[in-house]
Amino acid sequence: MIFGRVAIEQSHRLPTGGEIDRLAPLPFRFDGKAYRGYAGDTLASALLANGVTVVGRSFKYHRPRGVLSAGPEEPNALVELRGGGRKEPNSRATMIELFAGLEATSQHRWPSLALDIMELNDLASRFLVAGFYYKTFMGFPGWRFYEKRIRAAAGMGSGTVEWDPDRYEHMNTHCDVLVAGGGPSGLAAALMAGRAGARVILVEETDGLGGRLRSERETIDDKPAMGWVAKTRAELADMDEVRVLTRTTAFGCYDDNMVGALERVADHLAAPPEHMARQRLWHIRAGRVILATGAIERPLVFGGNDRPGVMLAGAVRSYLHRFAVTPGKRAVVVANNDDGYRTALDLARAGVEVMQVLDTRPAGAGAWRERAVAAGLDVMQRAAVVNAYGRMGVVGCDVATLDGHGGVGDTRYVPCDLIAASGGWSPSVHLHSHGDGKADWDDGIAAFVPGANRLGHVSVGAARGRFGLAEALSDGLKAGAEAAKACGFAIGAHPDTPITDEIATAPLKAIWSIPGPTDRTVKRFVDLQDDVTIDDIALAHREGFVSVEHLKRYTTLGMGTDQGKTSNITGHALLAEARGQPIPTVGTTRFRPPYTPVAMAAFAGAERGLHFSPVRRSAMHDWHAEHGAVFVEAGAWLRPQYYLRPGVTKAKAVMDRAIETEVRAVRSKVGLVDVSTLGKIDIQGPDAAEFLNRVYANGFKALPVGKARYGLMLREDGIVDDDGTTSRLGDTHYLMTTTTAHAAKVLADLEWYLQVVWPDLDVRVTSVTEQWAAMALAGPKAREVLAAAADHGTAVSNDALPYLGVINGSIAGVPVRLFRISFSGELGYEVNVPADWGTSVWEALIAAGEPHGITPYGMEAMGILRIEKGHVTHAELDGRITLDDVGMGRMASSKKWFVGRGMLDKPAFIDPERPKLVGLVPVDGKTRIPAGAILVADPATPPPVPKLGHVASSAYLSPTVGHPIALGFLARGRDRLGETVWAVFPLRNLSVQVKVVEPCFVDPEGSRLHV
Amino acid sequence: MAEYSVFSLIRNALGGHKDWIRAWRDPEPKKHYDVIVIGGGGHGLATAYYLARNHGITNVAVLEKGWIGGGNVGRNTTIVRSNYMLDGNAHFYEHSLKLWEGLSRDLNYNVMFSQRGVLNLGHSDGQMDAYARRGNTMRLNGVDAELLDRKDVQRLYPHLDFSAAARFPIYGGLLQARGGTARHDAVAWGFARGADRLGVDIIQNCEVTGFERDGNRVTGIQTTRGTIGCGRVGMAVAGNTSRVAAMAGLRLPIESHVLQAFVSEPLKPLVDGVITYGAGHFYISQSDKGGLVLGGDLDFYNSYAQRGNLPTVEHVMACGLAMMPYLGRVRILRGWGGLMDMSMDGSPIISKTPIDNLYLNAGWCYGGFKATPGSGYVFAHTIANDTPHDFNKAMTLDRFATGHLIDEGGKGPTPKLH
Amino acid sequence: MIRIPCPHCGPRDHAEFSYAGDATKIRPADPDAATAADWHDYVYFRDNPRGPHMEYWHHTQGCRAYVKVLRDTSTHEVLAAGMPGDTLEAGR
Amino acid sequence: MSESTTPPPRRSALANVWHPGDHGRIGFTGPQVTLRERRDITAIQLDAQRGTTDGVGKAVAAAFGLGLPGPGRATTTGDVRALWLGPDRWLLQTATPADLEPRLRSLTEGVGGVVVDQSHGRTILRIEGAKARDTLAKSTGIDLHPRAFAENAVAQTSLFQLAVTIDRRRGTSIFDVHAMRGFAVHLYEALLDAGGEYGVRLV
Repeated sequence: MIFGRVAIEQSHRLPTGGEIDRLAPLPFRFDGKAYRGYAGDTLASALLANGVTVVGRSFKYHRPRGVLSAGPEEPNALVELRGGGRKEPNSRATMIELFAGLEATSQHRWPSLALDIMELNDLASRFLVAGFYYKTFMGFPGWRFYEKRIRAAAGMGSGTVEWDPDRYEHMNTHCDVLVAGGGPSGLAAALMAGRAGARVILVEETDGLGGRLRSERETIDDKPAMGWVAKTRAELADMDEVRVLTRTTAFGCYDDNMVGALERVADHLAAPPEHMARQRLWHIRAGRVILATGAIERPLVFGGNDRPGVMLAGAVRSYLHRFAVTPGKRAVVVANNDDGYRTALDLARAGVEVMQVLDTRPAGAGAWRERAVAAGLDVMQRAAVVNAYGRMGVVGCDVATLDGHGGVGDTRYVPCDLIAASGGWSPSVHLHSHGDGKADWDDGIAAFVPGANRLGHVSVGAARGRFGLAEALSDGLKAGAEAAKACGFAIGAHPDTPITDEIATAPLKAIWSIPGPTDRTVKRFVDLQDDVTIDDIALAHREGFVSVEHLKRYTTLGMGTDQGKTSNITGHALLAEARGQPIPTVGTTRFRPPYTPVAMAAFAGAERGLHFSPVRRSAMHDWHAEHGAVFVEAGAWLRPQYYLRPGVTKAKAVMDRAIETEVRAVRSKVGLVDVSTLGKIDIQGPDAAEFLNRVYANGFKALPVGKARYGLMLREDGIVDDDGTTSRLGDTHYLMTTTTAHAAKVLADLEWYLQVVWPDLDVRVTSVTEQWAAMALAGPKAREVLAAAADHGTAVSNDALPYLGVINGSIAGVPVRLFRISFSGELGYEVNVPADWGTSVWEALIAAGEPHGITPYGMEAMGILRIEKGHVTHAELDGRITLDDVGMGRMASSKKWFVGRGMLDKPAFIDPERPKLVGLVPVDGKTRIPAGAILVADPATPPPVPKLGHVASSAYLSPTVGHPIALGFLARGRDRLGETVWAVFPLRNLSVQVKVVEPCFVDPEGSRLHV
Repeated sequence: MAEYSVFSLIRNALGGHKDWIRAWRDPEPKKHYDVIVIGGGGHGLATAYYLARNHGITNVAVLEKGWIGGGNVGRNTTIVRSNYMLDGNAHFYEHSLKLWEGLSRDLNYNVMFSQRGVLNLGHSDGQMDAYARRGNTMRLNGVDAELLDRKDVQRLYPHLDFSAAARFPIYGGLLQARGGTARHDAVAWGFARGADRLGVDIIQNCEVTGFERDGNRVTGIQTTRGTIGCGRVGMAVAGNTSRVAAMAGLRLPIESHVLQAFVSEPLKPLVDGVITYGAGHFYISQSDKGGLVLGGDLDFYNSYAQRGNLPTVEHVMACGLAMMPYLGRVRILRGWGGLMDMSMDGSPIISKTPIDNLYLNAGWCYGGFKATPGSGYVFAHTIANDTPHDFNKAMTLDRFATGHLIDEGGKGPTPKLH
Repeated sequence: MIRIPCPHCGPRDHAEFSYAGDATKIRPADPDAATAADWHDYVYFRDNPRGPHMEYWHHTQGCRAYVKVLRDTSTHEVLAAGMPGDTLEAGR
Repeated sequence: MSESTTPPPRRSALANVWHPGDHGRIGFTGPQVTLRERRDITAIQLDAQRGTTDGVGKAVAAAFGLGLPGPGRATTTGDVRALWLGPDRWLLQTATPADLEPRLRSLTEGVGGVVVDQSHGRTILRIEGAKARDTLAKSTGIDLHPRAFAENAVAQTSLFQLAVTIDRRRGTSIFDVHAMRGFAVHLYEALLDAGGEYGVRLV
């Protein structure tokens, strides 16, 4: 990339001053054109330094727009920053720190910023008033036709479909005192709390401390105020328990003083260094919160107040002092408060020609006015700009006196290329509001100030409408001390408030819109980004949208990327005027986080890609991987789905063959499957038997030591919840197993019953799922394999370990638990092994099984084996199924109370029409019965078709019976054995005639289990 | 009735828009109404509209404690669909969808109903089987549905995460092409305007404070603007149902939970339809203004605060990026919390109550917005005829006693899980 | 983040807990005496107040205790916390 | 019938992924986080049945000279460390392969103790170094500041979406993190990622 070969001269840069580093020139490009700025610039200041006036286009009318502000409130100067996967649309030029090689492009225009076809909207603007789309586009050819065009024209910047290469993370911290804002009041607060020894965090949105002091020319103790800032910063840096985070925005206050803050770790660099996060989202849990968030200046509403070159007066001072940039050569200043004089004086001092200073207030004395007059500035009182001219930049404006009744006197044209305007300042009450804080109207500053709040947040300085420097400092010192004290820290001597050189200010006089020409082509904007004019607000009022919520939604006031930071109060005040009511009666909208927009990836943090959700691996995972397992995720666990031989690819046919092989091996020889994922819960205590008897629907009291039993649990509403086997290991010691999916829920439920419902039962429950690796050995040769693998002294004969027996044993020197239980329907054993030895025992079983053709099998084969046996899983137990539905109604004990019993005789549960579990086979003996098919009487019935049930699980082929089989639920299914119905799958235009059979296809007598 | 049309818009534009009249009047409450609908949200306004339009009952008041449309109809993710499986729900939601299809013209108000398609992604064989069952049921009910495999999804949305780094790979999805989105505020305003034009009084800033009873009948509604007599009363105050019902002495199978939703900065078109992530609760679409509108799961505790918490925000965004990794740098502009009437089986209650002339419309969980026209339609029918419509006959209050639950998710009586 | 004062572990983020619902619901103690209506009420009905709400939270990622919490549902403010058997009053 | 009598070596859940060496961004001071797996630990969970807390505590004290710690604390005597896990629940750890489980069983079962072997169920990673605390703070919400989480403090909490035990050992910045064995690889990867900017030495 070649930069700056013909870099444009910085035509608007002052020769001296500012916080910029003139020894570090930085090349950058805007819309492909090369420029140069300095370290310390923002993109906005660098563009202004180069005389660039038009930076963006407005949302609706596509009007050319320049830079309005110097902060996060910027509604106009939005650009697309960077490119590729790092492209960021809608980036505020005022908040982008310049770096070498920065590339930005203008957005929301075609074909170029200077010539935008959509600017035609501006000409049609009289039709495109607030809410016009609700009134039209209803007829031919339909909304979708128009919508397509509207969508293309809407939006602002373009996103990207490339993946963001950067990493993001979260950081948690706790502190006694959190100070949001690094201006004078925030620094003073942090200083006092820090000196007391409190753990303090100070977050500051920009790259440096000082806040407004960076943009003004004030003194503290007769020295430049920034010297005090530097001294304070140094003192804070020396405190071990104080942390200052710059480039960090506190974006939200949440419950219990948890503050979310976004640290832009590397946004001021071209790319983050390796292993560093681009952004870090802080969770700050604070004892006390001090809000030193400052205030935001309001624009004035006058004709053409959106022209490039119309800027906030405070922003003009920021550009002069912080960036050494003159945003214009000839300025008009207009204000309803003393900031106009302050700005005009600073402009004149910087060599800008001040054409006119306009004060909208009635004539009156004031120290600032006197200074301006003394400096030779042309001051007009009770006067304002009424219309600004210049499409791509202000060229001049009409100024006029105001009669105070909505009329203007003679207008006079004044040439200028900069209009600095101030409508007063609104305290940033956003964070205060997040925590349900109330906002009170303060007539003195014509703005909302923080009122009562539940969370005990304290606002200081400009954030509570105290705009003077001395006030801000004393406010901060006091709040810092009080916060530390509230956290239990002793406070030393309270230092004197530093002395400032402030000039007394005269009160502001609100003026919400400046009357102007009646020419309807002159627009007076309230919300600059979304092009909401005072006419839109009047229209909304006329049509009855008279609450602030309706106004906002109808006109889109405050709905832009700036969330109305510069427009909300003015808009609400204009509505209040229209309603003839005071502003606080009309109300304000409540602020919600985030204060400024936050990237989705920052919220997500490190939970991306495979770390979106943790995966769980069994003790034998590596063995499976080495032996060709294809894994599938089940309840966070990675489980072998089936095994491939080396060198075979993952094609469907191969998968089918692998699964068939595995099923056949279990039925004819022997197989081994990893069942570590089943939940295992150790249950001990004198009341363990009684407890199990209450939580299981079937009886458990009579279970002898050394025996296992299948059990079913219900929910309190009588629906089947979970199943598994529970074994009695000792007199008062049981081991429960649960399904993989419900393991955590069952444990929490057991704890619930023990701690809350039956605290009289003395039972301790603990998850031992991870302690024990588990594997199931199944097949006619299972006993021979187990006997061969077992160590001396471990007897596994049918006598020593009968069906449902449980013993301790040893394999490969490892102490194991052996359970004679089976999910496959074959002679089977489940072996539980302390997990670190899981692989050793697995390998020992494989080795012992080799002579018998042992085959490891995965979930697919297990699924077919269990369907062949009619064993239900969560495919059947879908949360709507009763015991009767799955043919287990008889298992429920009638001799005892158990969880869910009180609900069992509800009319719907005993309705004979309820679908019941059945087996299904294709009448043609070969067509697959897909899961998810619906059972109907006649596939030719037109909708709506009466539904008889559905197919829950399907084996595309049962290798054992030689054809497809399925399990399903069918209305009165138990009475329909032998009948045929249709399984229809209209999504794929399939229908299969199926015969209803018993839901057990292999060894219904269970003889194989008992051999 | 002032017709909205492109011609009236042009005529008014030439006149400086001075002649538009209020979208709905601001009347003083009368002493007595034949029907009082409590709740000026989407459902309440739709109920009033259909009472007047379908049943000729025009002496109707809608009482709203704040400003109409300020509750869930203005605080949702605007998704409209009818992909329901259980008979108790399916026909109702399909009827509602059909009403959506003609709603703008019916109301003479453009609610911007846009059938962009609703796609639910599936991430396991089990989930795809469940989608197949749902989709097949829909088709048998005469509702459109398409089952997509992985390749189909990739054709439709090539930029979702189809990589090996996807924690939950995409197996396929269930698409309802007739589903989509609508402009939520316009729905409230359109019904309000429509009802108003038919004579309904919409009374804002009128909070209900109690019920006057005569035996088992409600005779009047006490409000902050005085007592108003009534023939029948319909309650449609989702989010606050338990509180208002308690004033009438009713306890309900409902909890209020907060559900957060979010909108991003406006972007040029990036996401065409509505997509939901199947391995976590997440749904996204893009508004006509360009903002991505997204939502996720509840905050999981009872709340009336309309204010959510950070862990849920973070999880929702993580879900979004798991599905669409390219949204990483998209910035979230605004979030809000809505109060969900979480019922015990996840389905609504549109029902008579133990009180003779009090009717209940509640328990919408996440899904109330899409039901707005259908809900108003059948609730109006239920109130007008003192008997439910065929479409809501299963949505009774006594189903919890009889066991005829409508539990689409199979989650049981744990409202936060629905 | 709501900070829940676990009586065992001290104040912790609510994200460590699972919400376990209304703590005023008392499961029928004597199942033989309980009517269908009693079960129906226990399983399905909730007062669902706006304001102080007695509820259970399970310290799932902590000490695994069920904690009884009195919390204001309109502000999320925790007014008191204790063990399941405790009687709680606002102000701890 | 096999003749084995002694068990084989225990296999770590991280056996396949642990690559000793330096990872991440290594500054001139070297890695600021060190990770090692504490292997072959015997870890026995001991519960007290209702009303037996004192009796169980006394039995343990008599046998090991170890007081069972109160909430959020750990105690150590000799090579046995006891961690509080929850109400009436502790974890007794030792690095010396020994007969801790049968000893505890015989000592406490008579007085109401409930013993559950968890030696294989947890992976324990020791994380130490100047940035150990910051690395953990990227995910856990508990306050790890020495004022709040001093030596021998123990917390059950959440870390990288996992339920973990964090045990603050001696010194200023040594922590043991216990997580469920099945999630060991996730924990390991997450710690490497979080500590990447500080440099991580795997021992």
